[in-house]
Amino acid sequence: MSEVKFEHKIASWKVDEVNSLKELLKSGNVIALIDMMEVPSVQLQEIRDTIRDSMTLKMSRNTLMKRAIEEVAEETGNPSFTKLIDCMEKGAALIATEMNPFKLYKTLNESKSPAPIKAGATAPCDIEIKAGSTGMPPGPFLSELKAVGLPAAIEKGKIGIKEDTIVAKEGDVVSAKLAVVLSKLDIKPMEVGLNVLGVYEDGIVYDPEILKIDEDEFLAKLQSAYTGAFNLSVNAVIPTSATIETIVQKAFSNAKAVSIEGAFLTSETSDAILGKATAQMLAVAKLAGEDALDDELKG
Amino acid sequence: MEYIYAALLLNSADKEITEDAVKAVLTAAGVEADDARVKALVAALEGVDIEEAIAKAAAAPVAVAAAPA
Amino acid sequence: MEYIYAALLLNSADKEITEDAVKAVLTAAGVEADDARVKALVAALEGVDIEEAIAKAAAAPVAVAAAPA
Amino acid sequence: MEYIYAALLLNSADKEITEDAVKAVLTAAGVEADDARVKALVAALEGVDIEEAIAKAAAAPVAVAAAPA
Amino acid sequence: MEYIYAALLLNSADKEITEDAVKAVLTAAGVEADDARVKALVAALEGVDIEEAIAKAAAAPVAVAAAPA
Amino acid sequence: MEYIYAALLLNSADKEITEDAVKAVLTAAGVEADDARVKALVAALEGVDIEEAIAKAAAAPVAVAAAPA
Amino acid sequence: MEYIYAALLLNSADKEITEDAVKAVLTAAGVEADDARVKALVAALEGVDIEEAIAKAAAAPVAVAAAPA
Repeated sequence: MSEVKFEHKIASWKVDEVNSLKELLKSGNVIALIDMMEVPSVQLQEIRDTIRDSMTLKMSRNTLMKRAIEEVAEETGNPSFTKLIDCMEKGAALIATEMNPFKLYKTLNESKSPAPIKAGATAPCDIEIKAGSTGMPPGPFLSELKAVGLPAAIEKGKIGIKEDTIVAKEGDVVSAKLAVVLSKLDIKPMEVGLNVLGVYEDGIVYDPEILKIDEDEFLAKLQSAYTGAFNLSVNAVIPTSATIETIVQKAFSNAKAVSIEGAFLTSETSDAILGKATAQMLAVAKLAGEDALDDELKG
Repeated sequence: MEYIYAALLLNSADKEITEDAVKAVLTAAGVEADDARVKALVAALEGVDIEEAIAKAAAAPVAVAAAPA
Repeated sequence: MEYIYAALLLNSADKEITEDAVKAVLTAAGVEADDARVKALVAALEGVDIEEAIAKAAAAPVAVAAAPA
Repeated sequence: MEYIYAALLLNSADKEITEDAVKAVLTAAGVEADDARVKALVAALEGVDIEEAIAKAAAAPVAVAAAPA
Repeated sequence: MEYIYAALLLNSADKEITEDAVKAVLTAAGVEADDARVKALVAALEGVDIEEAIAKAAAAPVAVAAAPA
Repeated sequence: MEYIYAALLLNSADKEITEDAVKAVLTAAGVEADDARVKALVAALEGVDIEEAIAKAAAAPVAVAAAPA
Repeated sequence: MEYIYAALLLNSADKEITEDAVKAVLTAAGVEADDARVKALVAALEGVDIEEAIAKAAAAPVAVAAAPA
């Protein structure tokens, strides 16, 4: 394909827009393609405030962003950059940052906020309504609740839900009636914010799936690694400041065990050995019954 | 408790726990053996698995501070 | 444990734990008394408060500071 | 686990756990460091207090399987 | 614990745990490797089944059978 | 406990626990070895499976009489 | 474990734990003492209160997660 040429017919604002986008694309080492998810303006502003210092966000039309990416790829002699276009979908925006792609993903994920679910949307997870009072006075709301399958009744003068109920399972399409009810109950099952479609850094485009870090799993691995190291140090007697005490204790504990097992009296174990013999004597005494015991023992 | 220790001693020497045996041990220790008690002891320990009783008792006392659940 | 049993037997009978006494008790029980072991036993028990050790063992097998859940 | 060990090594030596540091350690060990994995490691560590994680692991050396009777 | 982690890193990467290898890893981490400690580490690991040593609990877990009173 | 440590040292080094061996170790440590005690040690450990004794102590279940709140 | 047993033997006999002392004990036991390991252990034990470490372990209450009956 020959190089892209801007003809005089293309609106100048588009040219400016593409140039502006190209500038953005060259401004950071890490470029992310974002889906705006129709995030409401209030939330968007909150998110912008959160990310202001660490990244630059720019929304635009997909076609213009595509053109900008292609041109930058060519200008910088970096064809792999165009792979980012493959991730494009829905309402996209671009982010330029120096942040590590994994951290970027985490940051944007954490900046998402709960939002109500719209009619016709798919439930992202099981939506459960907990039992309790809705705070609403008796009225048509009662039948609305019942219409969506909730066990509702008047309790202590207010409309209440009698037991925990799952009104929609993950993947279910939410009806208009249910959407209204959930909204009235102030239940926000959706997470809106900036959705990562793909992140480019150093010739590689990272798929969002790869960028997810399971923190619990990571923590478990860290702890397991530490414990393993601790064990190795003690078991192989490779002393470190963190394990020398345990090594000493283990050696002593072994010595104690052998001393007691062999009934070899030492100042550290005479009590335990005499105690063991006494315990054995008492155990046999129990079996011997009343008549064989003296008063002292019975005590 | 001398009587029980006598029994334990005989047991560890793989000797039969008879009235005469127990008496002999006690006497050697300078104890005036009570015939009735010796009889009762021997009778009571008849058929008793001393090894088993000893094994069960071997668990060393441990100071445990049970932390609330 | 035979040597320990012998010592505790004597202790229980309020007899002095001497090498001769221990040897006599062991022999009477049919245990082949090792002179060195008898010597070591008596020496090791010198200065040991037997009553105290016994009392510790006789008390609850596990001293638990059970904090209520 | 090499990535985790590299991180713990740096931590134990009071060095900062940066992408370059991790890469240097892995390379010295003859491991072909995967850039993505290194980045993932560093990002994951941001939300973790290693000393705290270690302390928690160290405090549970006694794994008690308390079986209610 | 740097020396231990260095060994575990090499082990995890299926590399031989030699004095040179350990030293290289430690140096890359910015640690001033103590020759004697490196030597001691390698010597201690000779003939040791590392996987086994890692898995065996050093501070023995205590199996508790908690019997409610 | 020197005597026991001497025995464990020999055992750990796969050496036989004989009176001469124990005496040599103690003497090298600057300890005035008591012949009777050395003899007693060797005799006492004759019937002991050291590995087993160590393992048993490490895994010993602790019977806890946990009083419920 | 020979190295630590040698060190504790010296400690138990109220002798100083020096590289020469440890080496002498190991050699007397017929062990080919690795100089680096001896050095590392002695260095690690410097500043460690052995009696205290032992007391800590002996008295360490076993933290039991008492399962409610």
